[in-house]
Amino acid sequence: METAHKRPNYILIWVYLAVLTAAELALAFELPIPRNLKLLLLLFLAVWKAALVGLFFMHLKFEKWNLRILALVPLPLAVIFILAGMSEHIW
Amino acid sequence: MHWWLPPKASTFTGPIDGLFLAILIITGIAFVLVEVGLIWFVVKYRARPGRKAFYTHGNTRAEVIWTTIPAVTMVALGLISNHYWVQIKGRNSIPPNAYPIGVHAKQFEWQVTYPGADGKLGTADDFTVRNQLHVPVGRPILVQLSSEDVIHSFYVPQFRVRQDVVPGMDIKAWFQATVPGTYELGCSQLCGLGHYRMRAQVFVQTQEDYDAWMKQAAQEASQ
Amino acid sequence: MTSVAATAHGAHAHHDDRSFVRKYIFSTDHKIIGIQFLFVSLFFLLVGGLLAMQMRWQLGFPGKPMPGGGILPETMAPGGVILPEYYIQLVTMHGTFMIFFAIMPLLVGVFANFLIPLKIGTHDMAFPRINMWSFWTFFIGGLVMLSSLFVPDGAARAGWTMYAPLSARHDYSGASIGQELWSVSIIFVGLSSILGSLNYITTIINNRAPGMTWFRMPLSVWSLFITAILGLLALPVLSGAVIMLLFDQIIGTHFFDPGAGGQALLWQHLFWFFGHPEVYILILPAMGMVSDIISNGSRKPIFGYHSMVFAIVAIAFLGWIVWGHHMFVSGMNPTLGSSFMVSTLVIAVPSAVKTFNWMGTMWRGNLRFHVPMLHAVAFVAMFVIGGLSGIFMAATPVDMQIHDTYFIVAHLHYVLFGGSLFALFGAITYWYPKMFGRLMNEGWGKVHFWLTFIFYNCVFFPMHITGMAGEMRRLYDPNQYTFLQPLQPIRVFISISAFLLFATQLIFFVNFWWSLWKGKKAPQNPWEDNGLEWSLPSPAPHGNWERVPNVYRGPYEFSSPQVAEDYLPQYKKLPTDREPAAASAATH
Amino acid sequence: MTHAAAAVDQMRPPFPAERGLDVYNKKLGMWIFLASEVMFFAALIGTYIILRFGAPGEWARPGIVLNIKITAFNTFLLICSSVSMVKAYAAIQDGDPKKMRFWLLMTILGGATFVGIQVYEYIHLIEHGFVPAGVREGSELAALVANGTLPAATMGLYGSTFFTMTGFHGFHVTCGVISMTYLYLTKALPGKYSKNDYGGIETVGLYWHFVDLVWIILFTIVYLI
Repeated sequence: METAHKRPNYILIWVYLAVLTAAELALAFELPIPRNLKLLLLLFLAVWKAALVGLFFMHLKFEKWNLRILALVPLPLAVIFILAGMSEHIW
Repeated sequence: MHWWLPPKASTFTGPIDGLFLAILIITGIAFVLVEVGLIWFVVKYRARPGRKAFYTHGNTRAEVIWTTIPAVTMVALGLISNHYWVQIKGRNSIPPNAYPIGVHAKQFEWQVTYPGADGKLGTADDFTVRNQLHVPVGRPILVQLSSEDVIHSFYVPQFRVRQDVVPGMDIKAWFQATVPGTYELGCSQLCGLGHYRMRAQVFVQTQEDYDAWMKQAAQEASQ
Repeated sequence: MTSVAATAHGAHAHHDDRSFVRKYIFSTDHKIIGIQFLFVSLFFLLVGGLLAMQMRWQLGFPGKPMPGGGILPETMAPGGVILPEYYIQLVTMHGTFMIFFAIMPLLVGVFANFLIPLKIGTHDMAFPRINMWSFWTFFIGGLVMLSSLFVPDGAARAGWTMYAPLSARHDYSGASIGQELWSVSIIFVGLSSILGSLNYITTIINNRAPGMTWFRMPLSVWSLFITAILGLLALPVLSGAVIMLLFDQIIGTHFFDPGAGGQALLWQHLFWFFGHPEVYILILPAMGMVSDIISNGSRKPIFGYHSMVFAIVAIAFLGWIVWGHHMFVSGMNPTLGSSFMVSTLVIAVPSAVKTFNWMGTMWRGNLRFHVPMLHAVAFVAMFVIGGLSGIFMAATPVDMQIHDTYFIVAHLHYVLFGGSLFALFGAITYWYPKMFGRLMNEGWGKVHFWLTFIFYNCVFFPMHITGMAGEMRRLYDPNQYTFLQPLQPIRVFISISAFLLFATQLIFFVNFWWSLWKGKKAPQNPWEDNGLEWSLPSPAPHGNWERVPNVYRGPYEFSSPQVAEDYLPQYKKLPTDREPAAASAATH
Repeated sequence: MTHAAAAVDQMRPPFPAERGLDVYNKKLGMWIFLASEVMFFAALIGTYIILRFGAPGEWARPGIVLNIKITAFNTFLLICSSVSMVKAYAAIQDGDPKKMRFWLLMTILGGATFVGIQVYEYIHLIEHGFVPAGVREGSELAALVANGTLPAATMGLYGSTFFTMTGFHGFHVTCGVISMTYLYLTKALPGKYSKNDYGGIETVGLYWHFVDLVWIILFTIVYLI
């Protein structure tokens, strides 16, 4: 087993991504659920898909921690900015 | 010519000038400490032939001390400032009995809308005057700011009040004048080539004078 | 894959057979690129200064014809009398040139390029060709910005901060092509900075000499590294924002147009989200180079090296969460204002740590007052004033009074001129011999320093006073306001001092050019410093070292008891030193 | 040897890394560049979120203006091209340049088709009256705005953010296609990549996956929400 799984099964991840995309479409247009819940689920699915691409296609899962940090540094900054900008409208 | 903040003419001057003075004292101490220290070192430790400098890489205790003192001072300053900030600009800072005046800014003039006899904005007896802000003394004034075009800024130095006027936003500011007299309202945000002349007169009047003026001005406006 | 290092190794051999164009114009040598940045940005510094002089003329002598102003066209200054619309162009372009085309490229473009490979011990940048593009995109951006001064309806005129919607709509500002050229130019500058930062970060992470561990790097390299990270992450935000502004200007989008649901405050959030890290881009490299120079001038190790490094990192991190302090009175959510105030005040702590550490370095030293050292000490003295005056603005209630007045003008010039520019004069003098092989004239350097120091304080200190009195920024004629009329004598005093300050800078420029050809030939290590760059001949050759030196110790071993002389270079092997582990030891 | 450790060894290039992070310069440089790209898209996407959050009124419901079906196909196409890219990378790691060329060509085709479809979509939208400034007067969509199917107040913002975000994404895809084509012609065809030298493929691959990743986010927040 150790040598057989040297690299992730890319085709499997491709199927995974395709299924998630289909799920997103179904969620967005077919499921009659409250709008806010729908929004949350869609964002969750998008992040999930993005994480799959980052972890397996861009090999972040197999990189050292310091390269992972480099890749993740901008994300909190972006989140801070968006939250501050949104807070303008809820006070 | 004066060398200090402008004369005091609103209730904000107390806390703001006090805070200014407090910061001036704190920073003054730091300033003297550093500059005198620098000059002293420059004189005392200037190079002399045959001498070698003291070989050290630092001193942890000294560093902890001069990290802690500014940290504590700054946090304290932040808490005190925030106390006043909440009173001046906080979400619930506007006194409920404040007298409303509408100020509409456009390139390059201030259009001041007065509530008329009923004391409410948005009613039929409102009237608008260009570049003249009359306010009764000793009464909280609610200024409802709006802009026609670009960002302007409502600034009366003697009141220590400043608020940007942003198009697309309804911004409220308040102040309470304490000294009757004539002041100037200026635009302090670059708003185009006429920015420098976008000014209005501010008249702080006793309630009787204000009422008399308003009666007359309302009449003039309706003609 | 051939590594860059290996190529440089082979290529530089003994004589340099590159053509003139490859050597000096489309050069990929980090030192030449640094020098290209130096010449171009010194030129823009002069342009920015000239614009400032015109503003000072108008403020000191409003309505009087400016000497030599007759050459300006009717649309700017008919008969030499400056028009209001030209005045706000001056304000805008002075800020833009000084920040984007003078201070930032002088600190980062010049010194990151020149110093990083020399100080960490490598042959060149990781990506020399990208480095060349970084210069040329900057140059194109500069040309575009310069050309905008000459278009028919004039240059951009919404302040260097370009607050929308004034900047977004031509009918508000009165300029169309000028505003658009500004946006285009800034996009180029952003691209240039991103390409540069990418290079600096990769080079510092990957290409250090054997033995050059993270905590043996000079503080100048540390600060340039952190600055590069700030630039890498901040400039794309500016580029994005300016692209949207440009779209608002030319294809009618509505990002910042409140009439169609856009948000004017959004521009300010975007701009200052970039702009505050930018402020630290403009001061951190200066702090780093000053640390190097002060340690050298004091002949003492830097006091608290590690806390200096952590202070740089802390400032950079905090720099991302304080941008709202530019917007306290902008109508921003006041609760957000409270949190921005606290984070802003906290920044005072690492700044104080750095100041005290510089003083600690001078304490019990053996101070040599060469020209760079004079500038470095002046940097500390002036940076303190600029830093302390920042506390006034950080306290939100006080900011109500002094926001957008001359107090802030004084503050930012104390940091940018008293801080960055003094450090730059020092740094240029300090590394001039390694760039050109000659020393700048010491006597004229001292004259320039003292006159600058005096006139500079005469110009900017009184601005605190007029600012406290309520004099707003960017006023074409403050005498419009009766309460500002009594301040006219101060304005005249500032203006005259400013003219003298500008004249004094000509001493520097003349000294710079004169020394290029006539300066004293520089020895290899004129300042008796420890850095790796001083192991090279002056000027440093193409490709730097035949073989990169090994590093045995930290960069500030002055007055070490181990040796007789009062400095101990990083590359000097003492009998007690062990060889650093080979090549990729750093991570294993 | 654990599973993860084996995978790490697999990922490490056999050609020499520079000192420091143990990642060769090109790859490290690409990651650093991607960090700045994240901030660029954060500015654009952040603007969209903030504007939409504070918009004066409802946003147009998904599916009225934009053609979801064709875009869903496009999304799938981009995911496929990401897989083909990683297949090319795996092939050259195994020392199979022929297979690598095939997968790289597939990736280029996928990317080019994506851009083509996007251009088609843009033309289609503009014909129907959806432009960066909002809704063109007298167009098909203007009628929908008039009868209340589309909210008048926010169409300007919708146009601005949609065209800017997808436009810059498309620009990035185009750059990716151009650089992959360049590498294909100058490096892959002449056989310059081998088991011992595949830095270019890995680096351009990182960029390509990043562009895919951005699209995954954009597709959700622009087309589905």
